[in-house]
Amino acid sequence: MPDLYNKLFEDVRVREGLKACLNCGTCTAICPAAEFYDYQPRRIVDILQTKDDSQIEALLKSDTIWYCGECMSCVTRCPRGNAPGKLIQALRSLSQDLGYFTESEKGRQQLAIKRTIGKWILEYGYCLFPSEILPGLHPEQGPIWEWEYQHIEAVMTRLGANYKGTGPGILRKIPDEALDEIYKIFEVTGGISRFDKIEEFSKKKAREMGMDMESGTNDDYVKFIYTVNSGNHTKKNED
Amino acid sequence: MKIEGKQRIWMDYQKEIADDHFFYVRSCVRQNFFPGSEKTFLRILQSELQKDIYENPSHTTCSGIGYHADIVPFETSMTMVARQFALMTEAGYENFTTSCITSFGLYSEVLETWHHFPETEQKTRDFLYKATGRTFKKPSNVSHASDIIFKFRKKISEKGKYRLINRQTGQPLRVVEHIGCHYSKMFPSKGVGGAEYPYVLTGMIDEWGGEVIDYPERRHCCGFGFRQYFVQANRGFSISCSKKKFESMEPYKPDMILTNCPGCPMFLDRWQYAISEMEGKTYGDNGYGIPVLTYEELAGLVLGYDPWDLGLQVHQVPIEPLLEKIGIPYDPEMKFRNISGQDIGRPESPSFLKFYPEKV
Amino acid sequence: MNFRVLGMKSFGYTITKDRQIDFDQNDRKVTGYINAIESSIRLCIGCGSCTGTCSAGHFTDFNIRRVITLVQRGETDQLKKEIRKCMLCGKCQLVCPRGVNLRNLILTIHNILETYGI
Amino acid sequence: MNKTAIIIGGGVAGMETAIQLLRLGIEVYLIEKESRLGGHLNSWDHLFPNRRDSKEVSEYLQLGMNEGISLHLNAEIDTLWNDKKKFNIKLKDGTRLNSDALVIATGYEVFDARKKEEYGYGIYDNVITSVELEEFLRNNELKRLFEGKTSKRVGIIHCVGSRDEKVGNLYCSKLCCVTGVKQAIEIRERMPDIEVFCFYMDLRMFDRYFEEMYFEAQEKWGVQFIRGRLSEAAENQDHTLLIKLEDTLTGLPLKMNVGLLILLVGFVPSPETRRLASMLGLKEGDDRFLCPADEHTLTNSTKIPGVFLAGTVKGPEGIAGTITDARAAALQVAAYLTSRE
Repeated sequence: MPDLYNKLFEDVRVREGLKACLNCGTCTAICPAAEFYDYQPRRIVDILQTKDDSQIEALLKSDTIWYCGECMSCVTRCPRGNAPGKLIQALRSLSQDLGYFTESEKGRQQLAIKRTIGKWILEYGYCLFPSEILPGLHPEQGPIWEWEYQHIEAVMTRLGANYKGTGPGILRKIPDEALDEIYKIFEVTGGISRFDKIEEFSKKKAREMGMDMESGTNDDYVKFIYTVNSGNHTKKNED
Repeated sequence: MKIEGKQRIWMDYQKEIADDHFFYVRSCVRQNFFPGSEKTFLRILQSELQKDIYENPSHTTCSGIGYHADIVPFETSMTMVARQFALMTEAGYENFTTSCITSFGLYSEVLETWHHFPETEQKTRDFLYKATGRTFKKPSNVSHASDIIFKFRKKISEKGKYRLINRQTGQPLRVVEHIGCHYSKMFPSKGVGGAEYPYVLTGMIDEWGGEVIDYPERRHCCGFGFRQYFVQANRGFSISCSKKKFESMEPYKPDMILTNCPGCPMFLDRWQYAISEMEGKTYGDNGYGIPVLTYEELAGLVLGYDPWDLGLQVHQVPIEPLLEKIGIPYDPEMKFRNISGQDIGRPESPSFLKFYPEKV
Repeated sequence: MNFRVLGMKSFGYTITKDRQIDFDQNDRKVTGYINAIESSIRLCIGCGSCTGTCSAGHFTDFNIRRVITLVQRGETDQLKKEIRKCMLCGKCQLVCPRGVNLRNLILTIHNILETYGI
Repeated sequence: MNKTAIIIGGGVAGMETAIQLLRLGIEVYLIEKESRLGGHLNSWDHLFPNRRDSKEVSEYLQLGMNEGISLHLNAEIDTLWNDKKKFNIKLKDGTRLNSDALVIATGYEVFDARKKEEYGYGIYDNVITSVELEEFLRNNELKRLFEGKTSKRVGIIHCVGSRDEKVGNLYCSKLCCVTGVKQAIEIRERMPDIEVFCFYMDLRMFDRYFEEMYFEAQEKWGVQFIRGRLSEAAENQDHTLLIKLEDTLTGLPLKMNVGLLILLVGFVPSPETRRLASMLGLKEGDDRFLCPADEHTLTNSTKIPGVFLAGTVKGPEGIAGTITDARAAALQVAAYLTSRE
């Protein structure tokens, strides 16, 4: 087993966000994830401060680390200067680097995010682009979005966008040289290698689960991880 | 409630906001869902306030959504941020301003990290140089666009045509203010008014004649949660959070919700629709929902801009009842037209949430 | 007016109620009855000696210390699930530093839940 | 020639030091900034753990205040200097005093609860401090606090301004726990229909009979103890408060409406203590309280010969501990003066 605690401690967010926890619970008290999932940010800090690698490994392979919404409300309140939300980020990074994320239902979802947000960042230079927000995958966007989507160019132009245009402005086409630069940034800083790892470990998992995994968002595995919720995430309300 | 207590806290969190010469970076979410808001922001700064604000066409996302959905490593995001700073430096600017709250939080986090761990700044500089050949200076001032509107709220009020007053009753409009989590929860001193009682939106509402509602779930996140919304299987979390807020604010009978984050207004708007479809429940007056506005849209209304130039037509919760209350004229026929005034069809009505005002 | 109507749309996920202990909504009648019958429950200081020695706790996730808290908060649904796991060996009672009559407490909880059909 | 000592601060520590020094034949000047002696003792109604009337302790101290003590009330120190032979003090009213020894007994003040912004003290109507509650108890006006209230529930919040890096106080104020338990009992005793909850992280019942009080609060008075630190309070429409914390013994977040929130405010060094320390060059600890020459053996002297510390200038302490400490200070002052003969 890799030296997990020390690996985590290499992450600047752990050095910044892990002090001595006194288990007071101010973080769990106002954590939105704790309200709806079987989750307590307090436990995360408590487990990390044990430095016990077997507990940390279990955490990295669990759904637990994927419930947080990173609102960072916990950071405001901690009387000891801990930052559970930052620790979650470090745990998620490590879980992906080691391939542990595919061991949990919520962790496996990283592939779906990589294939949408990740792809769009490199393709459009922004995390989202309207033509990609399919009303079918986002029914809650309502009839208004359906209408916008159908008339995307007309609506965006009416609202003052420079839709796919050159020069500055809303939803402009990002110049190719700029896209090249951000690709290079992703390459030298480990962004691309993170993406590759997500793909590689997911592929292994899909095979293990007997599912087909292509490269888009339409194959069985991606559809499965994108839509299926086992419902085992809120202990209090089960059965 | 003793307002003096809050005023004392506001005095403790006075934030430095630059006065002019801004380097502006756009928001992924705001461009998609509230493009009119970004347009309005620039219009107010340039035409009303005669400020110099510059946008470089080569700037990109800061990667914040990817960072907080954890597919983008911190090193990558720091270098993406550094690239934006490089574009600012090359253009001769020092005051950095962002349209997005997640970005604002990320820029603040990166600068704090560099301050406390200088080796990370050096590493980022090396990465950026290797990838792009660029170098940069750190900004002397970082503000969110809502900070700037806050700073000039009095000027906007002076030039304004409308006030947040119900013209029928003469009473101030009751406004819920919702602050994006990453505005000041991580670094209270970086937000106007701090983290517990942020003043950035309250200051605008006060100045423009409205009354702020302090309701129990005021500080609760809208529920976006990055991965919690982007993956359909997790969206139950996201909608449940927003519902909690609606239930908490409902007894106070708000006339509108004002937001400073790009994501929150989209969710608070769309989840009202989704809740109505899933449970038949609507909030607000007569089944029309509670209108949700961005601060740019509200500033635009105060200044008397045409509601359809502001982009109020792309809200799922209809905005007309609010316009009626304030007494702002609008042309219902023009709501869904294209730029040349031609008909391009209309959105369907939701099942429960009223969408088209009855008299139309 | 809002009606709950059949044929509501499904978006592929559900709205859930939070899992906070909602002290004002919880029915604490049961809390009152149990406290009246086995009043030593009030003396618990949450030290966990009971859980440390618990026979059932060594084989399941049963936590008898937590049971006491669930009674006091009126979390009856969880309480019902939890106490089934107790084997009534009584070791907990031997170690309690405050003399809480734990064995009788468990029996009382069973009785009350049964009596009131919970 | 008579030896003299100036005692700065006329609270419990200063008064008791004065009484004892007088007994030891030393001429005493006692300087108090307020118009009356007694300091914080005047704010308390009944004292833990036996809940005797605080006036009895005041009377004991007052009895010792005989003519031998030269008393300066409403006296603020303007300048203070040491000319190698004497400590010299000029008061703001122009009075000049000098002495062979100096005792700093300027004590503490309670934490300013407004600094815990998320608790809404000074903003929400029904958030008060433990000190304010004492005033209601002393005037027998507890009922007034609940007039017209929709909720008959009280939340007592431990560790407000203590054990909290956010407000810069890492230390435990050690007496808030027992104060909270005492006040919980007093509320239940006088108004049995009020439900009382204490929200704590650790109950530090360190002294004699304290644990017994905790036991009594649970057994006899049905006070409920929930382990978790208050995260935030928000005001409801009816002016009750919605509080949120984690019930850490179940691991679940908990919300509750209360009609009244009582904040157990901790100790911070008084501004006067800090001002004198900087005038004299006395050492402050990380907690900003003053440091004695040695924490175990030289508990009342300082690095400056002739300057002594008594009571809560050195950190949180109760009445009994303060009186004991003041006696120890008096002995050390006397020993010092004798050794200089």
